Amino acid sequence: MKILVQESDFDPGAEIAALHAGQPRVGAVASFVGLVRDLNEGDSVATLTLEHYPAMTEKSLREIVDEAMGRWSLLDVTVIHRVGRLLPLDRIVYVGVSSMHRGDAFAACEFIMDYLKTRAPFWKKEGTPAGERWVEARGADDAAAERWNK
Amino acid sequence: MKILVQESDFDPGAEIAALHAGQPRVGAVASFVGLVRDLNEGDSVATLTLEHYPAMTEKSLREIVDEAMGRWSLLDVTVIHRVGRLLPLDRIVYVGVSSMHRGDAFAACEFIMDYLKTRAPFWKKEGTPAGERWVEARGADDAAAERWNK
Amino acid sequence: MKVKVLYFAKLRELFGIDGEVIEMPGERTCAAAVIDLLRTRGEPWSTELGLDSGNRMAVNQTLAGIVTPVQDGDEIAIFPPVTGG
Amino acid sequence: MKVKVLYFAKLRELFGIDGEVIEMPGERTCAAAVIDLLRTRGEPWSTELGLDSGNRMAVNQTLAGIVTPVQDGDEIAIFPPVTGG
Repeated sequence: MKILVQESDFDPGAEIAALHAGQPRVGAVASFVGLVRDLNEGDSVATLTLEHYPAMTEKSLREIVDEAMGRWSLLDVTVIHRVGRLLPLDRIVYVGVSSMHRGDAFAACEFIMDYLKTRAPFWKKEGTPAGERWVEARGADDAAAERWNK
Repeated sequence: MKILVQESDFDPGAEIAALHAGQPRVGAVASFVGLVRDLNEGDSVATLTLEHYPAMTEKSLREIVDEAMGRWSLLDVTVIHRVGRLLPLDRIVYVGVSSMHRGDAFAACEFIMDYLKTRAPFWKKEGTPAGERWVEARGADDAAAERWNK
Repeated sequence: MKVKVLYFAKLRELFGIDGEVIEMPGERTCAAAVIDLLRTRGEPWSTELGLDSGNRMAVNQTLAGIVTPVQDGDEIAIFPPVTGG
Repeated sequence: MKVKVLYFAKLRELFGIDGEVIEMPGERTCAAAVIDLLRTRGEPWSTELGLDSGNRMAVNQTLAGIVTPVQDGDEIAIFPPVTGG
Protein backbone atom coordinates (compact mmCIF):
# COMPACT_ATOMS: atom_id res chain seq x y z
CA MET A 1 0.00 0.00 0.00
CA LYS A 2 1.30 3.44 -0.93
CA ILE A 3 -0.40 6.62 0.23
CA LEU A 4 1.05 10.01 -0.60
CA VAL A 5 -0.18 13.57 -0.03
CA GLN A 6 2.10 15.93 -1.87
CA GLU A 7 2.37 19.23 -3.72
CA SER A 8 4.33 17.78 -6.60
CA ASP A 9 2.91 16.08 -9.67
CA PHE A 10 2.90 12.29 -10.14
CA ASP A 11 3.36 9.93 -13.10
CA PRO A 12 0.34 7.63 -13.66
CA GLY A 13 2.32 5.35 -15.98
CA ALA A 14 5.01 4.81 -13.36
CA GLU A 15 2.36 4.16 -10.68
CA ILE A 16 0.61 1.56 -12.83
CA ALA A 17 3.94 -0.14 -13.54
CA ALA A 18 4.81 -0.18 -9.84
CA LEU A 19 1.52 -1.95 -9.12
CA HIS A 20 2.35 -4.94 -11.35
CA ALA A 21 6.02 -4.97 -12.37
CA GLY A 22 7.62 -8.23 -11.31
CA GLN A 23 4.36 -9.49 -9.79
CA PRO A 24 3.05 -12.33 -11.97
CA ARG A 25 -0.04 -12.80 -9.79
CA VAL A 26 -1.45 -9.45 -10.93
CA GLY A 27 -3.95 -9.86 -13.75
CA ALA A 28 -5.66 -6.48 -13.50
CA VAL A 29 -4.79 -2.88 -12.67
CA ALA A 30 -7.63 -0.36 -12.51
CA SER A 31 -6.62 3.29 -12.28
CA PHE A 32 -8.23 6.66 -11.91
CA VAL A 33 -6.74 10.08 -12.59
CA GLY A 34 -8.65 13.20 -11.54
CA LEU A 35 -7.81 16.48 -13.26
CA VAL A 36 -8.47 20.21 -12.85
CA ARG A 37 -11.08 21.36 -15.38
CA ASP A 38 -11.18 24.94 -16.63
CA LEU A 39 -14.94 25.16 -16.10
CA ASN A 40 -17.08 24.41 -13.02
CA GLU A 41 -20.74 25.22 -12.40
CA GLY A 42 -20.66 27.23 -15.63
CA ASP A 43 -17.81 29.56 -14.56
CA SER A 44 -14.28 29.51 -15.86
CA VAL A 45 -11.67 28.38 -13.38
CA ALA A 46 -8.16 29.85 -13.51
CA THR A 47 -6.67 28.27 -10.38
CA LEU A 48 -7.56 25.56 -7.88
CA THR A 49 -6.09 25.59 -4.40
CA LEU A 50 -6.33 22.44 -2.31
CA GLU A 51 -6.25 22.75 1.46
CA HIS A 52 -6.11 19.72 3.74
CA TYR A 53 -5.85 18.68 7.39
CA PRO A 54 -2.34 17.25 7.46
CA ALA A 55 -2.62 15.31 10.73
CA MET A 56 -5.72 13.52 9.46
CA THR A 57 -5.36 13.25 5.70
CA GLU A 58 -3.08 10.24 5.37
CA LYS A 59 -4.82 8.47 8.23
CA SER A 60 -8.22 8.86 6.62
CA LEU A 61 -6.93 7.64 3.24
CA ARG A 62 -5.37 4.63 4.94
CA GLU A 63 -8.70 3.79 6.59
CA ILE A 64 -10.48 4.02 3.23
CA VAL A 65 -7.93 1.70 1.61
CA ASP A 66 -8.16 -0.73 4.55
CA GLU A 67 -11.91 -0.81 4.09
CA ALA A 68 -11.48 -1.58 0.38
CA MET A 69 -8.99 -4.34 1.15
CA GLY A 70 -11.52 -5.89 3.49
CA ARG A 71 -14.27 -5.81 0.90
CA TRP A 72 -12.40 -7.07 -2.17
CA SER A 73 -9.54 -9.40 -2.98
CA LEU A 74 -6.78 -6.91 -3.78
CA LEU A 75 -3.05 -7.27 -4.24
CA ASP A 76 -1.96 -3.64 -3.86
CA VAL A 77 -3.33 -0.08 -3.76
CA THR A 78 -1.77 3.31 -4.45
CA VAL A 79 -3.39 6.64 -3.59
CA ILE A 80 -1.72 9.97 -4.37
CA HIS A 81 -3.48 13.27 -3.70
CA ARG A 82 -1.97 16.64 -4.48
CA VAL A 83 -2.40 19.75 -2.32
CA GLY A 84 -1.52 23.40 -2.83
CA ARG A 85 -2.09 25.54 -5.88
CA LEU A 86 -3.03 23.82 -9.16
CA LEU A 87 -4.02 24.98 -12.64
CA PRO A 88 -6.48 23.64 -15.23
CA LEU A 89 -5.12 20.46 -16.89
CA ASP A 90 -3.14 19.58 -13.75
CA ARG A 91 -3.51 16.14 -12.22
CA ILE A 92 -5.14 16.17 -8.75
CA VAL A 93 -5.49 12.57 -7.65
CA TYR A 94 -4.37 9.06 -8.60
CA VAL A 95 -5.96 5.85 -7.35
CA GLY A 96 -4.59 2.54 -8.62
CA VAL A 97 -5.63 -0.96 -7.57
CA SER A 98 -4.09 -4.29 -8.57
CA SER A 99 -5.83 -7.64 -8.24
CA MET A 100 -5.97 -11.08 -9.82
CA HIS A 101 -9.29 -10.45 -11.58
CA ARG A 102 -10.70 -7.23 -12.97
CA GLY A 103 -13.97 -7.09 -11.01
CA ASP A 104 -12.18 -6.53 -7.72
CA ALA A 105 -9.87 -3.86 -9.15
CA PHE A 106 -12.70 -1.90 -10.78
CA ALA A 107 -14.96 -1.98 -7.72
CA ALA A 108 -12.22 -1.08 -5.23
CA CYS A 109 -10.88 1.76 -7.38
CA GLU A 110 -14.29 3.39 -7.67
CA PHE A 111 -15.08 2.74 -4.00
CA ILE A 112 -11.86 4.44 -2.89
CA MET A 113 -12.59 7.47 -5.06
CA ASP A 114 -16.18 7.70 -3.78
CA TYR A 115 -15.08 7.48 -0.15
CA LEU A 116 -12.15 9.83 -0.67
CA LYS A 117 -14.56 12.39 -2.11
CA THR A 118 -16.76 12.30 0.99
CA ARG A 119 -14.43 11.40 3.88
CA ALA A 120 -10.87 12.59 3.27
CA PRO A 121 -10.20 16.11 4.61
CA PHE A 122 -9.47 18.06 1.43
CA TRP A 123 -11.11 21.33 0.42
CA LYS A 124 -10.97 23.02 -2.97
CA LYS A 125 -10.98 26.75 -3.57
CA GLU A 126 -11.43 28.00 -7.10
CA GLY A 127 -10.08 31.19 -8.58
CA THR A 128 -12.63 32.54 -11.08
CA PRO A 129 -12.96 35.90 -12.89
CA ALA A 130 -15.42 36.93 -10.12
CA GLY A 131 -12.91 36.11 -7.38
CA GLU A 132 -12.17 33.11 -5.20
CA ARG A 133 -14.81 30.72 -3.93
CA TRP A 134 -14.88 27.50 -1.95
CA VAL A 135 -16.19 24.56 -3.93
CA GLU A 136 -19.47 23.27 -2.49
CA ALA A 137 -19.81 19.55 -1.80
CA ARG A 138 -21.99 17.78 -4.38
CA GLY A 139 -24.99 15.73 -3.37
CA ALA A 140 -24.01 13.36 -6.18
CA ASP A 141 -20.81 12.53 -4.30
CA ASP A 142 -22.72 11.63 -1.15
CA ALA A 143 -25.03 9.45 -3.21
CA ALA A 144 -22.07 7.75 -4.91
CA ALA A 145 -20.50 6.90 -1.54
CA GLU A 146 -23.83 5.84 -0.05
CA ARG A 147 -24.51 3.14 -2.66
CA TRP A 148 -21.60 1.05 -1.29
CA ASN A 149 -23.60 0.57 1.92
CA LYS A 150 -26.44 -1.22 0.18
CA MET B 1 -11.61 7.31 -30.32
CA LYS B 2 -8.53 5.18 -30.76
CA ILE B 3 -8.71 1.43 -31.32
CA LEU B 4 -5.60 -0.63 -31.93
CA VAL B 5 -4.98 -4.36 -32.30
CA GLN B 6 -1.26 -4.97 -32.34
CA GLU B 7 1.54 -7.36 -31.46
CA SER B 8 3.69 -4.69 -29.85
CA ASP B 9 3.48 -3.47 -26.25
CA PHE B 10 1.84 -0.16 -25.28
CA ASP B 11 2.55 2.55 -22.70
CA PRO B 12 -0.38 3.09 -20.28
CA GLY B 13 1.07 6.39 -19.04
CA ALA B 14 1.29 7.77 -22.56
CA GLU B 15 -2.26 6.59 -23.29
CA ILE B 16 -3.65 8.27 -20.17
CA ALA B 17 -1.81 11.48 -21.06
CA ALA B 18 -3.18 11.39 -24.62
CA LEU B 19 -6.72 11.15 -23.21
CA HIS B 20 -6.46 14.46 -21.32
CA ALA B 21 -3.40 16.48 -22.39
CA GLY B 22 -4.48 19.91 -23.61
CA GLN B 23 -8.15 19.11 -22.98
CA PRO B 24 -9.32 21.22 -20.03
CA ARG B 25 -12.83 19.76 -20.13
CA VAL B 26 -11.53 16.37 -18.96
CA GLY B 27 -11.98 15.91 -15.22
CA ALA B 28 -11.61 12.14 -15.04
CA VAL B 29 -9.66 9.37 -16.76
CA ALA B 30 -10.45 5.78 -15.78
CA SER B 31 -8.06 3.14 -17.07
CA PHE B 32 -7.69 -0.60 -17.07
CA VAL B 33 -4.61 -2.68 -17.80
CA GLY B 34 -4.94 -6.46 -18.15
CA LEU B 35 -1.82 -8.58 -17.67
CA VAL B 36 -0.64 -12.15 -18.23
CA ARG B 37 -0.55 -14.04 -14.93
CA ASP B 38 1.81 -16.95 -14.38
CA LEU B 39 -0.96 -19.08 -12.88
CA ASN B 40 -4.43 -19.98 -14.21
CA GLU B 41 -6.88 -22.58 -12.91
CA GLY B 42 -4.11 -23.76 -10.58
CA ASP B 43 -1.56 -24.49 -13.32
CA SER B 44 1.54 -22.50 -14.09
CA VAL B 45 1.48 -20.64 -17.38
CA ALA B 46 4.69 -20.13 -19.34
CA THR B 47 3.29 -18.54 -22.49
CA LEU B 48 0.03 -17.05 -23.69
CA THR B 49 -0.79 -16.90 -27.39
CA LEU B 50 -3.61 -14.64 -28.51
CA GLU B 51 -5.40 -15.47 -31.76
CA HIS B 52 -8.00 -13.16 -33.26
CA TYR B 53 -10.26 -12.70 -36.29
CA PRO B 54 -8.58 -9.77 -38.00
CA ALA B 55 -11.46 -8.74 -40.28
CA MET B 56 -13.82 -8.55 -37.31
CA THR B 57 -11.72 -7.53 -34.30
CA GLU B 58 -11.46 -3.80 -34.77
CA LYS B 59 -15.05 -3.58 -35.99
CA SER B 60 -16.35 -5.35 -32.88
CA LEU B 61 -14.28 -3.15 -30.56
CA ARG B 62 -15.62 -0.07 -32.34
CA GLU B 63 -19.19 -1.27 -31.83
CA ILE B 64 -18.54 -1.81 -28.13
CA VAL B 65 -17.07 1.68 -27.75
CA ASP B 66 -19.98 3.18 -29.73
CA GLU B 67 -22.38 1.47 -27.36
CA ALA B 68 -20.51 2.91 -24.34
CA MET B 69 -20.56 6.39 -25.87
CA GLY B 70 -24.30 6.11 -26.26
CA ARG B 71 -24.80 5.05 -22.66
CA TRP B 72 -22.53 7.55 -20.88
CA SER B 73 -21.27 11.08 -21.34
CA LEU B 74 -17.72 10.44 -22.52
CA LEU B 75 -15.08 12.66 -24.04
CA ASP B 76 -12.73 10.05 -25.49
CA VAL B 77 -11.98 6.32 -25.42
CA THR B 78 -8.84 4.31 -26.18
CA VAL B 79 -8.76 0.52 -26.55
CA ILE B 80 -5.54 -1.38 -27.30
CA HIS B 81 -5.46 -5.17 -27.44
CA ARG B 82 -2.35 -7.18 -28.11
CA VAL B 83 -2.24 -10.40 -30.16
CA GLY B 84 0.46 -12.99 -30.75
CA ARG B 85 2.74 -14.62 -28.24
CA LEU B 86 2.96 -13.11 -24.74
CA LEU B 87 4.69 -14.04 -21.49
CA PRO B 88 3.69 -13.72 -17.82
CA LEU B 89 3.92 -10.07 -16.67
CA ASP B 90 3.20 -8.83 -20.20
CA ARG B 91 0.42 -6.32 -20.76
CA ILE B 92 -2.51 -7.69 -22.81
CA VAL B 93 -5.13 -4.96 -22.98
CA TYR B 94 -5.59 -1.26 -22.23
CA VAL B 95 -8.94 0.51 -21.94
CA GLY B 96 -8.97 4.21 -21.09
CA VAL B 97 -11.97 6.53 -20.88
CA SER B 98 -12.02 10.29 -20.34
CA SER B 99 -15.07 12.24 -19.18
CA MET B 100 -16.05 15.34 -17.24
CA HIS B 101 -17.10 13.43 -14.13
CA ARG B 102 -15.74 10.19 -12.72
CA GLY B 103 -18.95 8.15 -12.65
CA ASP B 104 -19.18 8.05 -16.46
CA ALA B 105 -15.51 7.14 -16.88
CA PHE B 106 -15.62 4.30 -14.33
CA ALA B 107 -18.84 2.78 -15.68
CA ALA B 108 -17.82 2.99 -19.34
CA CYS B 109 -14.35 1.56 -18.71
CA GLU B 110 -15.74 -1.48 -16.91
CA PHE B 111 -18.55 -1.88 -19.46
CA ILE B 112 -16.07 -1.91 -22.34
CA MET B 113 -13.92 -4.54 -20.61
CA ASP B 114 -16.95 -6.71 -19.83
CA TYR B 115 -18.22 -6.52 -23.40
CA LEU B 116 -14.77 -7.01 -24.88
CA LYS B 117 -14.39 -10.18 -22.80
CA THR B 118 -17.60 -11.68 -24.18
CA ARG B 119 -17.95 -10.20 -27.70
CA ALA B 120 -14.59 -9.35 -29.25
CA PRO B 121 -13.08 -12.23 -31.28
CA PHE B 122 -9.93 -13.04 -29.31
CA TRP B 123 -8.91 -16.50 -28.10
CA LYS B 124 -6.19 -17.34 -25.61
CA LYS B 125 -4.02 -20.45 -25.68
CA GLU B 126 -1.86 -21.17 -22.66
CA GLY B 127 1.44 -23.01 -22.64
CA THR B 128 1.65 -25.05 -19.42
CA PRO B 129 4.05 -27.80 -18.26
CA ALA B 130 1.40 -30.32 -19.44
CA GLY B 131 1.29 -28.81 -22.91
CA GLU B 132 -0.82 -26.22 -24.68
CA ARG B 133 -4.50 -25.67 -23.97
CA TRP B 134 -7.19 -23.26 -25.10
CA VAL B 135 -8.50 -21.08 -22.29
CA GLU B 136 -12.16 -21.82 -21.55
CA ALA B 137 -14.62 -18.93 -21.37
CA ARG B 138 -15.62 -18.11 -17.80
CA GLY B 139 -19.24 -17.99 -16.73
CA ALA B 140 -18.25 -15.04 -14.54
CA ASP B 141 -17.47 -13.02 -17.68
CA ASP B 142 -20.90 -13.69 -19.16
CA ALA B 143 -22.49 -12.66 -15.87
CA ALA B 144 -20.39 -9.47 -15.77
CA ALA B 145 -21.51 -8.50 -19.27
CA GLU B 146 -25.12 -9.47 -18.59
CA ARG B 147 -25.56 -7.08 -15.65
CA TRP B 148 -25.31 -4.06 -18.00
CA ASN B 149 -28.62 -5.12 -19.57
CA LYS B 150 -30.56 -4.74 -16.33
CA MET C 1 -24.25 -20.13 -54.02
CA LYS C 2 -20.84 -20.04 -52.44
CA VAL C 3 -20.01 -18.96 -48.89
CA LYS C 4 -16.68 -18.58 -47.17
CA VAL C 5 -16.44 -20.36 -43.81
CA LEU C 6 -13.73 -19.52 -41.27
CA TYR C 7 -12.71 -21.49 -38.15
CA PHE C 8 -10.85 -20.09 -35.17
CA ALA C 9 -8.96 -21.33 -32.13
CA LYS C 10 -9.80 -24.90 -31.08
CA LEU C 11 -12.07 -25.47 -34.12
CA ARG C 12 -9.32 -24.39 -36.50
CA GLU C 13 -7.01 -26.94 -34.91
CA LEU C 14 -9.57 -29.77 -34.78
CA PHE C 15 -10.64 -29.33 -38.40
CA GLY C 16 -7.06 -28.79 -39.56
CA ILE C 17 -7.99 -25.79 -41.72
CA ASP C 18 -8.58 -22.11 -40.99
CA GLY C 19 -11.25 -21.71 -43.65
CA GLU C 20 -12.76 -22.91 -46.89
CA VAL C 21 -15.28 -21.97 -49.55
CA ILE C 22 -18.31 -24.22 -49.63
CA GLU C 23 -21.02 -24.64 -52.23
CA MET C 24 -24.61 -24.54 -51.02
CA PRO C 25 -27.89 -25.09 -52.92
CA GLY C 26 -30.15 -22.12 -53.58
CA GLU C 27 -29.55 -18.37 -53.45
CA ARG C 28 -30.14 -17.59 -49.80
CA THR C 29 -30.40 -19.53 -46.59
CA CYS C 30 -29.64 -19.08 -42.91
CA ALA C 31 -26.61 -19.80 -40.73
CA ALA C 32 -28.17 -23.02 -39.39
CA ALA C 33 -28.13 -24.52 -42.91
CA VAL C 34 -24.39 -23.92 -43.18
CA ILE C 35 -23.82 -25.69 -39.87
CA ASP C 36 -26.09 -28.57 -40.89
CA LEU C 37 -24.22 -29.05 -44.15
CA LEU C 38 -20.85 -29.14 -42.37
CA ARG C 39 -22.13 -31.68 -39.83
CA THR C 40 -23.00 -34.16 -42.58
CA ARG C 41 -19.25 -34.66 -43.01
CA GLY C 42 -19.16 -36.84 -39.89
CA GLU C 43 -16.58 -36.53 -37.10
CA PRO C 44 -15.18 -34.26 -35.83
CA TRP C 45 -17.58 -31.87 -37.60
CA SER C 46 -20.71 -33.55 -36.36
CA THR C 47 -19.83 -33.33 -32.67
CA GLU C 48 -17.92 -30.06 -32.67
CA LEU C 49 -20.68 -28.19 -34.46
CA GLY C 50 -23.53 -29.76 -32.48
CA LEU C 51 -26.24 -27.49 -31.14
CA ASP C 52 -24.97 -27.94 -27.58
CA SER C 53 -21.33 -27.25 -28.48
CA GLY C 54 -21.51 -23.68 -27.20
CA ASN C 55 -19.79 -22.32 -30.30
CA ARG C 56 -20.51 -18.86 -31.62
CA MET C 57 -20.99 -17.59 -35.17
CA ALA C 58 -20.48 -14.35 -37.05
CA VAL C 59 -21.90 -13.51 -40.46
CA ASN C 60 -19.91 -10.87 -42.31
CA GLN C 61 -17.96 -10.01 -39.14
CA THR C 62 -21.02 -9.46 -36.96
CA LEU C 63 -22.08 -11.85 -34.20
CA ALA C 64 -24.96 -13.92 -35.53
CA GLY C 65 -27.55 -16.49 -34.49
CA ILE C 66 -28.61 -19.62 -36.34
CA VAL C 67 -31.47 -17.80 -38.08
CA THR C 68 -29.25 -15.00 -39.40
CA PRO C 69 -29.68 -14.82 -43.21
CA VAL C 70 -26.80 -15.98 -45.38
CA GLN C 71 -26.39 -15.35 -49.09
CA ASP C 72 -23.89 -15.86 -51.87
CA GLY C 73 -20.47 -14.42 -51.05
CA ASP C 74 -21.03 -14.08 -47.31
CA GLU C 75 -18.32 -14.81 -44.78
CA ILE C 76 -19.42 -17.12 -41.95
CA ALA C 77 -17.06 -17.53 -38.99
CA ILE C 78 -17.51 -20.30 -36.41
CA PHE C 79 -15.59 -20.20 -33.15
CA PRO C 80 -15.61 -21.09 -29.44
CA PRO C 81 -16.71 -18.47 -26.89
CA VAL C 82 -14.18 -15.63 -26.95
CA THR C 83 -11.55 -15.32 -24.21
CA GLY C 84 -9.74 -12.03 -24.85
CA GLY C 85 -9.06 -9.17 -22.47
CA MET D 1 -9.80 20.68 30.72
CA LYS D 2 -8.25 22.07 27.60
CA VAL D 3 -9.02 21.05 24.03
CA LYS D 4 -7.46 22.15 20.79
CA VAL D 5 -9.93 23.27 18.13
CA LEU D 6 -8.99 23.52 14.44
CA TYR D 7 -10.89 25.22 11.61
CA PHE D 8 -10.51 24.51 7.92
CA ALA D 9 -11.41 26.04 4.57
CA LYS D 10 -14.32 28.51 4.69
CA LEU D 11 -14.56 28.32 8.51
CA ARG D 12 -10.87 29.14 8.91
CA GLU D 13 -11.39 32.22 6.74
CA LEU D 14 -14.62 33.34 8.43
CA PHE D 15 -13.22 32.99 11.94
CA GLY D 16 -9.88 34.49 10.96
CA ILE D 17 -7.90 31.78 12.78
CA ASP D 18 -6.87 28.25 11.91
CA GLY D 19 -7.10 26.98 15.45
CA GLU D 20 -7.04 27.73 19.16
CA VAL D 21 -6.90 26.07 22.57
CA ILE D 22 -10.07 26.48 24.59
CA GLU D 23 -10.76 25.86 28.24
CA MET D 24 -13.83 23.81 29.11
CA PRO D 25 -15.37 22.93 32.49
CA GLY D 26 -15.09 19.36 33.78
CA GLU D 27 -12.92 16.46 32.72
CA ARG D 28 -14.87 14.94 29.85
CA THR D 29 -17.71 16.01 27.66
CA CYS D 30 -18.90 15.46 24.10
CA ALA D 31 -18.31 17.26 20.81
CA ALA D 32 -21.67 19.01 21.02
CA ALA D 33 -20.54 20.85 24.17
CA VAL D 34 -17.51 22.25 22.33
CA ILE D 35 -19.74 23.53 19.54
CA ASP D 36 -22.21 25.03 22.05
CA LEU D 37 -19.43 26.86 23.86
CA LEU D 38 -18.09 28.34 20.62
CA ARG D 39 -21.57 29.46 19.55
CA THR D 40 -21.96 31.58 22.71
CA ARG D 41 -19.39 33.94 21.18
CA GLY D 42 -22.07 35.38 18.87
CA GLU D 43 -21.58 35.97 15.14
CA PRO D 44 -20.16 34.52 12.96
CA TRP D 45 -19.72 31.57 15.33
CA SER D 46 -23.36 31.25 16.23
CA THR D 47 -24.59 30.93 12.65
CA GLU D 48 -21.65 29.12 11.12
CA LEU D 49 -21.68 26.42 13.80
CA GLY D 50 -25.47 26.04 13.89
CA LEU D 51 -26.91 22.53 13.82
CA ASP D 52 -28.12 23.02 10.25
CA SER D 53 -24.80 24.40 8.98
CA GLY D 54 -23.84 21.07 7.46
CA ASN D 55 -20.34 21.23 8.91
CA ARG D 56 -18.41 18.12 9.84
CA MET D 57 -16.27 17.32 12.87
CA ALA D 58 -13.31 15.12 13.64
CA VAL D 59 -12.08 14.21 17.13
CA ASN D 60 -8.43 13.20 17.19
CA GLN D 61 -8.32 12.98 13.40
CA THR D 62 -11.32 10.65 13.11
CA LEU D 63 -14.69 11.75 11.72
CA ALA D 64 -17.00 12.29 14.69
CA GLY D 65 -20.60 13.02 15.58
CA ILE D 66 -21.92 15.44 18.16
CA VAL D 67 -22.06 12.74 20.84
CA THR D 68 -18.45 11.65 20.33
CA PRO D 69 -16.65 11.85 23.71
CA VAL D 70 -14.09 14.62 24.20
CA GLN D 71 -11.54 14.82 26.98
CA ASP D 72 -8.60 16.91 28.07
CA GLY D 73 -5.95 17.25 25.37
CA ASP D 74 -8.16 16.14 22.48
CA GLU D 75 -7.99 17.75 19.05
CA ILE D 76 -11.37 18.75 17.62
CA ALA D 77 -11.51 19.82 13.98
CA ILE D 78 -14.54 21.58 12.49
CA PHE D 79 -14.88 21.95 8.73
CA PRO D 80 -17.30 22.13 5.81
CA PRO D 81 -18.10 18.96 3.83
CA VAL D 82 -14.92 17.82 2.11
CA THR D 83 -14.40 18.44 -1.60
CA GLY D 84 -11.20 16.63 -2.55
CA GLY D 85 -10.53 14.15 -5.31
